[in-house]
Amino acid sequence: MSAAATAISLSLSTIAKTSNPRSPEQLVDGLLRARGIEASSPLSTLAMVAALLAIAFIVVNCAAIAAGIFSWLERRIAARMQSRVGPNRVGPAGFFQWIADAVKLLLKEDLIPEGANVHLFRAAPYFMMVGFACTFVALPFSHALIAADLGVGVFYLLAVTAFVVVGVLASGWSSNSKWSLFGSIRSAAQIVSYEIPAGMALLVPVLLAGTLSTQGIIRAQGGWPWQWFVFHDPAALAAFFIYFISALAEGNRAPFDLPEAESELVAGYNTEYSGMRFSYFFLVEWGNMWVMSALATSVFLGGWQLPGLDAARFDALTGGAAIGLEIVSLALFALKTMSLVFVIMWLRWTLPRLRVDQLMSLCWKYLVPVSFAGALFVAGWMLVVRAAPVLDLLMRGALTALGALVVTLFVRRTLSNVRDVGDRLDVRGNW
Amino acid sequence: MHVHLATVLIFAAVAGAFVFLSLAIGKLLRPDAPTADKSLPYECGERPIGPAHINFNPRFTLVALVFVIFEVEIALVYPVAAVYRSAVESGSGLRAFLALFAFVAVLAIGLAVVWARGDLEWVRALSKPASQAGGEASKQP
Amino acid sequence: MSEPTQKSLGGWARDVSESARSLWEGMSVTLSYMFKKPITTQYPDRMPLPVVHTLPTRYRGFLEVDMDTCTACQACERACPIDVINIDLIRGDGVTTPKTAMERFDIDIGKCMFCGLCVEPCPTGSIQHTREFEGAAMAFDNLTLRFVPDPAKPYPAYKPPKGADAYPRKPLGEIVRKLIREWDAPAPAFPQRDGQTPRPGPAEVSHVPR
Amino acid sequence: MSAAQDLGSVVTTSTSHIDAIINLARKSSIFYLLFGLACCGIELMQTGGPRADIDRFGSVPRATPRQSDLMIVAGTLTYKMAERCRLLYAQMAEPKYVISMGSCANCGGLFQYAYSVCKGVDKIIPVDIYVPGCPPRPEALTEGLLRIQDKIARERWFSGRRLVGRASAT
Repeated sequence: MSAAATAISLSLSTIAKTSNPRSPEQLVDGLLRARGIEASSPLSTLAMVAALLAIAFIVVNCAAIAAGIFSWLERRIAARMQSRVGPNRVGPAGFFQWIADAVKLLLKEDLIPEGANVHLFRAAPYFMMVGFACTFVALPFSHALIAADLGVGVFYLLAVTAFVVVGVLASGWSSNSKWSLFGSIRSAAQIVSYEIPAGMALLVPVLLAGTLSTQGIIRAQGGWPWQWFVFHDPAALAAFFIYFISALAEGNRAPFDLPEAESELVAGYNTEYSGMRFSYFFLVEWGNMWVMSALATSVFLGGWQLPGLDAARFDALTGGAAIGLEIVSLALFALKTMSLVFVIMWLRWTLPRLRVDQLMSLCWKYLVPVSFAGALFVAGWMLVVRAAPVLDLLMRGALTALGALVVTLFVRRTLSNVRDVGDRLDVRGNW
Repeated sequence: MHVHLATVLIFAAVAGAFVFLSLAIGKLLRPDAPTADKSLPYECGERPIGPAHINFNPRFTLVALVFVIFEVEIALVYPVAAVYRSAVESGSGLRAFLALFAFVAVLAIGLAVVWARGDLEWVRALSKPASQAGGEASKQP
Repeated sequence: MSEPTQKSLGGWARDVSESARSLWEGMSVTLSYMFKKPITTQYPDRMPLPVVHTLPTRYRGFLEVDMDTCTACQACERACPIDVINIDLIRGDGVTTPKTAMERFDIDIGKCMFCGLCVEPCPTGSIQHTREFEGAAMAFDNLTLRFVPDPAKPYPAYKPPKGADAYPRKPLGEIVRKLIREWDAPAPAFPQRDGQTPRPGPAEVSHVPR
Repeated sequence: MSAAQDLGSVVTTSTSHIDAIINLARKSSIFYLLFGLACCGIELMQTGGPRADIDRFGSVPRATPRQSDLMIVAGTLTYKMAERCRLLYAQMAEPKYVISMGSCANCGGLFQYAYSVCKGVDKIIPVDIYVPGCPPRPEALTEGLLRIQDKIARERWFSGRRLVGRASAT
């Protein structure tokens, strides 16, 4: 008991002392060094693996829980947008709906259709979950909270999110059902096509930051909106929208939910899945909302950067101030990400589904050329800015003002939409 | 760096264990009553006719091919992009810009060729020349 | 993105601006609904008024017979196009037993189509549509309303007084509600599962093989 | 009272508690299969719509029988459709429930004398709840769903309802 207490107090004091353990390996290194253990000893390796296992366990479970909560949130938001109430019987405001769904699905019979490729059929959820969980390795949560600050961060994320398509293809192909086959090939073509605009759009922050690491890209930005990459220049703004649209398509979210289009393809690639195995597909779909929003927040919206606090000064902080600001940065990051998640849900319940040919022409004829031009524009703009730095400030200021103007006009339009039908704002009624 | 690789592997392993464990718990609890009708593939209440692995629109394959070419190119652009900023700051920005321009130009020319050939038209009769693309072909995937 | 085959650069730009404009309008509309009060009536428990009180005045719910004013004329049985109503009469001597009595008065609301044709010919207004609509039952047989609970105790026919134009009637819905409450008694488990046992009572139609 | 009896009663009460919790979860998450056949299908849509909003009870429509718990047979079941109905019911994953909605589904209703109409869904598949009406109001269908919830809440997962055998694999 006392040993545990000393270990905890030791680790806390180490965190406070080492001031900037920016990754778990630094933390473990610091802890071991505090106890006088060499970094190269086998004990150190063991401790590292144990620490990583614990982190992975926490992160994967949190991701699953977050996906569950998103499912409840989406149902509530969808209901409000359709003038309904939504699930409100299980727990306060129906909050435990996702637990009820999980328990129900756990107790549901598991079916494998006749003629299915059994091994592939069983492997597909594993592919989905592994591809989903691996994205959290390089996704930052706050100033110090990141599983591993990979040097190839953005590139790694692009690669590993495409892993999900393997699961989708495997599930559709192995199901021995025509609906599933259609869903999976649609999904494959769609995810594969939108990789290209997504990749080119993510090139823009890489160009601007000069690094591939997600933390490095966040550090190259600042806390105020005009320091974010999204308001750097018009091409970066376009790149943000292109990335967001492509991420929607890659995550099979509406209006790009052709692979699981309920009105035409039954349930798409997961038609034959039931019970728990089916739940992983939906868990990954909802969890991916966080992944795509967190990545967009990191590379375009300034990540965890606190307004008025330089990243270098953040590093130098120690003690309670460091921990307190860490929590604030975590909250800020979560807030930005959640607002993007909300936009994703909001889009889903606004837009109708695209047709396959529209989907493809949107990708190849609109997003891809713009993203090519945008990458070149940003590269050229960086040269111009180096020649005349004052242009940089002017452009950032102008774009931020434009953004604020658009938001204001939108809010006014929405309020007038409420008033025009003789209604009034009422968020609290009829829960 | 090896620590980073280990992190990825451990995350993958934990995700796999998560799926395996929850399926194993479910296996202890869930009912299992398979019947002949139950294991038929679902086709909206009809008994399935023919194999499920039917021919589908070859455009999906074409899209995949185009994707492979473009994606390899983009993968090659990334290293250039990562050092672009330091090149700009060290004063050799124009050379780096030309290098980047060359990469993107190759991509853009490729896109222009594919576009002009009509391979980006989803609705197109495959047997017809590209100049008559569009129109009456099936819109089904 | 309405027509993906725009050829000119102007058409391309028009597509983009149209998309932006429709997104602007559409998203503003959905967001405005998000901050308005939902129109849902939270049916069983969280309603300002029971549903029965919010129904239209001439709502046609389950049929109800007030046996105290039923003349046993069988007009409703004849009017029913799909044989939902079944009445069995017995004749007595008029001294020790009533001259006309009803051994059975069954209405199969599991089959009824709520057309109201039976209400119109009723001379005393004994058969009426109530405003009750909640009658889910675990067995089909429970959906038969038996207005003569016990065939061993036949119900004497009502003799309307001469020249009367109004007849006493129990409050509408009371009888049906009592009968429905009796449905909650546990039902036999899936009595028709094998398709062999014939349904007793009014659903039995002689010329249709069931 | 012997120790074994004590243990037995403890086990019984704890399993019934677990049953209660499990059933609470199960009854709050009934996904229903869309099987609208006729005019009742319109009321079925209404029930999912904003005014009646069956989603309040955690019920959402699923298009595939593999993922649904409840089949709402809404409308006139013809003999031709009855085969499909039976196959769809067979393809639903256990545990599964059926609501027969409206007069036609209950017994053939006003089309009972038609040569092509099946005289009740219960001739084909076991029905849990019969909802009268022609068609029933959305509220009446909601009441049917509540009756299904009651039924689920009374089930014994560990002793009664638990079906034969074990699942084949993880």
